[in-house]
Amino acid sequence: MTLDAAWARRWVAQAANAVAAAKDDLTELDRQIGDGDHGANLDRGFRAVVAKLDEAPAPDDETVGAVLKAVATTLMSTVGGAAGPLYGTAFLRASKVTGREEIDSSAVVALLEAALEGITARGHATTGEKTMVDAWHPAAEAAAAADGQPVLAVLRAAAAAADAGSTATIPLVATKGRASYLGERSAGHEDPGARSTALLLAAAVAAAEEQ
Amino acid sequence: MTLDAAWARRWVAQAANAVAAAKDDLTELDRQIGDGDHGANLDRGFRAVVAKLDEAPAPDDETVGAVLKAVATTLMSTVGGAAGPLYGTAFLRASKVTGREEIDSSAVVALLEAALEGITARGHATTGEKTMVDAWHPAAEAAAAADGQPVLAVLRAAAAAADAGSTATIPLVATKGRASYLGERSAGHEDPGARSTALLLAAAVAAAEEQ
Amino acid sequence: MKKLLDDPENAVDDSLTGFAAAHADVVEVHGLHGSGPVYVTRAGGAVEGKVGLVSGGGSGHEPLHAGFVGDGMLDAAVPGAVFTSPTPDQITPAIQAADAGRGVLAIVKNYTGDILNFETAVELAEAEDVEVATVVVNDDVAVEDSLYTAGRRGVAGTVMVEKIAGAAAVRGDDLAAVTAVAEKVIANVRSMGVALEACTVPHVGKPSFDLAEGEIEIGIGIHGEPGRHRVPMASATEITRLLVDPILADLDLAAGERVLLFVNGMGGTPQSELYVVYGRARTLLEERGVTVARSLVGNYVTSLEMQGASVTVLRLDDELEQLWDAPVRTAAMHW
Amino acid sequence: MKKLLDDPENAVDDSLTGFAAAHADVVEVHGLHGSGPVYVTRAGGAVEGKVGLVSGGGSGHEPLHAGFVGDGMLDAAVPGAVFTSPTPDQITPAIQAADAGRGVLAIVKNYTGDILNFETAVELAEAEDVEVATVVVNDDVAVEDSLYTAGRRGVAGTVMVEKIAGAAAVRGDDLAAVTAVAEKVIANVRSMGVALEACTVPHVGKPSFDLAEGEIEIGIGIHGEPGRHRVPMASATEITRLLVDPILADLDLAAGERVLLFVNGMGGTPQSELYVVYGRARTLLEERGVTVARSLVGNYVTSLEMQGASVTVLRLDDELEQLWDAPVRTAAMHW
Ligand SMILES: Nc1ncnc2c1ncn2[C@@H]1O[C@H](COP(=O)(O)OP(=O)(O)O)[C@@H](O)[C@H]1O
Ligand SMILES: Nc1ncnc2c1ncn2[C@@H]1O[C@H](COP(=O)(O)OP(=O)(O)O)[C@@H](O)[C@H]1O
Ligand SMILES: [Mg+2]
Ligand SMILES: [Mg+2]
Ligand SMILES: [Mg+2]
Ligand SMILES: [Mg+2]
Repeated sequence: MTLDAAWARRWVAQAANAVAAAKDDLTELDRQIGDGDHGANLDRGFRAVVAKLDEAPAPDDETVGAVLKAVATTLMSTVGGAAGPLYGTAFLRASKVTGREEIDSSAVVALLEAALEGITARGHATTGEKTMVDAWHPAAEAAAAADGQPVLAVLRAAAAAADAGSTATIPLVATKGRASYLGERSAGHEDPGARSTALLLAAAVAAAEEQ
Repeated sequence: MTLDAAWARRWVAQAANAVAAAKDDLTELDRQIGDGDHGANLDRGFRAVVAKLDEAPAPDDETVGAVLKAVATTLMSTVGGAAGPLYGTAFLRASKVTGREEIDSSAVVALLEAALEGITARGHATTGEKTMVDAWHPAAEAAAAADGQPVLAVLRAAAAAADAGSTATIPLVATKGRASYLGERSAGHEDPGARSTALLLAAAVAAAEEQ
Repeated sequence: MKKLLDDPENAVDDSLTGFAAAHADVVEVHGLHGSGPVYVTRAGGAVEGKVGLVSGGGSGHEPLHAGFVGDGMLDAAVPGAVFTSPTPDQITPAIQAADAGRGVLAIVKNYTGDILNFETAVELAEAEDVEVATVVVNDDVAVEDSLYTAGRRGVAGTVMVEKIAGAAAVRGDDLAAVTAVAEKVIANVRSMGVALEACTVPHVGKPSFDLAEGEIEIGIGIHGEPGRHRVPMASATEITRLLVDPILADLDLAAGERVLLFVNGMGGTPQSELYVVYGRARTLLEERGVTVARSLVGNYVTSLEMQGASVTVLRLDDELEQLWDAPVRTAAMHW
Repeated sequence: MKKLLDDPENAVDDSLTGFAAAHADVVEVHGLHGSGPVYVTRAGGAVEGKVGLVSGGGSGHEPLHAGFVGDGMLDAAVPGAVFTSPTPDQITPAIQAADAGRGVLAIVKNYTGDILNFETAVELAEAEDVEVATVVVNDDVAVEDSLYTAGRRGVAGTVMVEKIAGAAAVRGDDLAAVTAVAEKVIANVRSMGVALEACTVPHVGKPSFDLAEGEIEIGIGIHGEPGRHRVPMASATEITRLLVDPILADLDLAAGERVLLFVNGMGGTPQSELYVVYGRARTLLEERGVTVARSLVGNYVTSLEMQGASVTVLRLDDELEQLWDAPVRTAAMHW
């Protein structure tokens, strides 16, 4: 099985639903250690992405990369905050390695690695700083470890690792992003961006399962 | 029995204690239908009166009127709000009819009538408007009815009438003072100035009883 | 109660001390810390050849009045205790300090306490040979005006009276003329306010009234008094209509007239919300064909940290416009 | 939550609509009501021959930044959603609009979101041949500055950077010189804030943090984030010391130096309390032999209706004093 542009579009739709459903939870996480806008920001962004993709019918030869690029530019211009440019860059970089109509499991690994690189290039965070990197990094690693397996298995490994990575941010003391202002008081709370990353990757799995 | 300047000074002391004890209650009454400062204002004023009278020893030939005049000017310059000028004028007028070392029951009647006239001359309120006039007016009337009886009886009649008059303000709709802004909503609450008037006259009784 | 204060009893003094230090180029504060009755004058004293302007009232409405002392507005201000009219022994020296020989206009907000204390103070000042005229501001349409009540309250429209009469005095008007200008503003200015949350007087320590979560008070004054009626929380558009409609009914504005629209914050409401109300009020005026020719938005006549706002409309003519535009240089108003 | 708003989702737009109408002589608001990305420019556009100044950030800090657009200060401001950095598609046209051929200085508060969105926007503007320099304001001493953190936040000191760099641009400085002046202000300005009560973001509907009755947050930012630590409610004197001491420690002021002292309200604290804090802070500075040569007190960088205040100290020299005193004519600052 390979993944096509239709999968990418379903991913977006699933992600938008997941973010809408989790909006208040994400906001509450951000309220604890940030400024309480992460849920609203992402929800605004993904609603805009869905609207953008619905605007024009997909061309027959649409590539995965074209869909991801539309996601990237829309998130950049509608989300704002830290998450807007970070997710925007992640999808932009991902779009560059997926400029094909169909992508296989190695391309999924490349997609996740490119996204991670985009985020660290923009945000200068490494693992352990209690940011979305703590979800993307294990996700990319797990995907790489599963390379060669069916795409669905690769995506599932990545999503599971992201979920575990997000949970693992709870005890961390933040040293990047807004939560870092809290110093020691940031420990004991899950990072909202790591949690939303886990949601996005779970949506990618769900979209692939529908295929 | 007649009343002398020492009585007037004891009156002030008793009044100051009564006002201090009732400060929060008066403020709460004023909070319900006014701006919640009547207790604090009067307390500030009577503390200043006590301080003023304590400043210099009383001359041997001190008159009741002299004490009441000191009360008047001090209240005027320290209480502020509506009650400051009203009580100030009341004591000023009262001082003018009591410029003697000893006063009898007719003079007590004159004192109360002069006070009432001062208040209505300044405030233009009549009975039934839910103001301190609703305590002073029945007090002056009751005193006049008891004229000829011993001073203590005259004072007691006045104080009892003021107390009843104050209670009788509860159902009234205010048409003067700050409570009038509430319109119908002012009904159901006792007027703070009427209540403080009842306290002052009760203090006059207590001061006479000590004699 | 959480407030940035030391002893609540000294709140007014402590605040005026800071105010005096921060604005020493504009104002002088007299009588602080028990060295005599408190009042505020412009730095440098009365202006030769100019009618003096004095106003005053309870504290807690900052920047009113002390924030409006300076070139083009007041010559002196008299702050009482919080929400309590000042006493004659404060007001009289302020009137005397404002006098440069051409007389003094006392601008009094219509409250029994303010009226009575100013009355006595003016008598005392006149006894010291100062010519004094008094105007009473009563712009609050929430209160019915009748012979048998204390009449309408003076609220946010006081700013317009002080600014415009101040400019008339700078223009060189004599006392009668300055008084006439002030009366013209008073005749043409109306206000109405709403509270979303009450305020807490420092030395009382609890809210001036109790509002349930879903309730607001319409027709409030500026002393934390409850309003005329309590209604369920509503949208900015609906609330603004509740404020503007009675003003329009009372002012009887015709299409084609020009007004100043003033949205005043009560102290605890953010500017962003005041601009929402401003936008809605402006639309309501424009729907009637009224032109909003001048605007003011901000915290000018407050009730401590009360959440809420008031809308003030002043009918303009060429003279009032010119006087409004005239330069002003005070701590709180500057152009 | 009680706020003077219609649909919370449109709060920023509705407020800017009112702001635009009230200050049409000073500002122009672009892109409202879905007609494109929102930004604010001075009325009449960029000033020929002058370096342009642009700033921006989340909304909810009013009057920052749009209230500082006008003569002598900013040429454009970019308001994001409440407490959310604006996006590049808003910032880039604002930068272009501010350019009159001598380049543009972007004044960015140090938050990851603001930095990232401005970075992208500046790249895009440069691609359109606008010369852009960026300064990052990081005056908040509550946050430890270290290579391994996001660094200190930009808070109330931003006003000083915008005012003084704005005056340098009016003076005719080129982009490098305006940037150098802005950097000098940034190097010499420090702030620290306290919250007595949190604020509520309209579309969230509940307070940004939960404070018990007797507790306050020391070292807060301006986005409703909790502070560095929570302490029991204390007197104004004690709280002011908790704000001023870290500033003095960081600025390392010597006796005889001159400073600007700025007490900023967070939105819901009355002016009277700000002046109490100002008086206390001034005393602490004077005890060290430092001269308070300039002052500012009021709500300039707010967090919606948060109750609290911040203290900002800027070390002055002759140049900074002159630039601070230079005329300014914006909606929120005027002299
Ligand atoms: N430097 C960074 N690198 C990677 N991720 C970051 C960085 N800074 C912040 N984040 C992520 O962004 C999330 C916050 O997003 P959001 O709330 O939308 O933005 P803001 O902090 O501007 O309000 C954090 O939970 C964190 O995961
Ligand atoms: N016109 C008036 N005539 C008589 N008494 C009045 C008048 N107006 C107000 N009062 C009295 O003053 C009291 C309020 O006093 P106080 O609270 O000290 O002043 P303020 O209303 O200025 O805050 C009222 O309860 C009422 O008894
Ligand atoms: Mg956030
Ligand atoms: Mg009262
Ligand atoms: Mg009062
Ligand atoms: Mg944010």
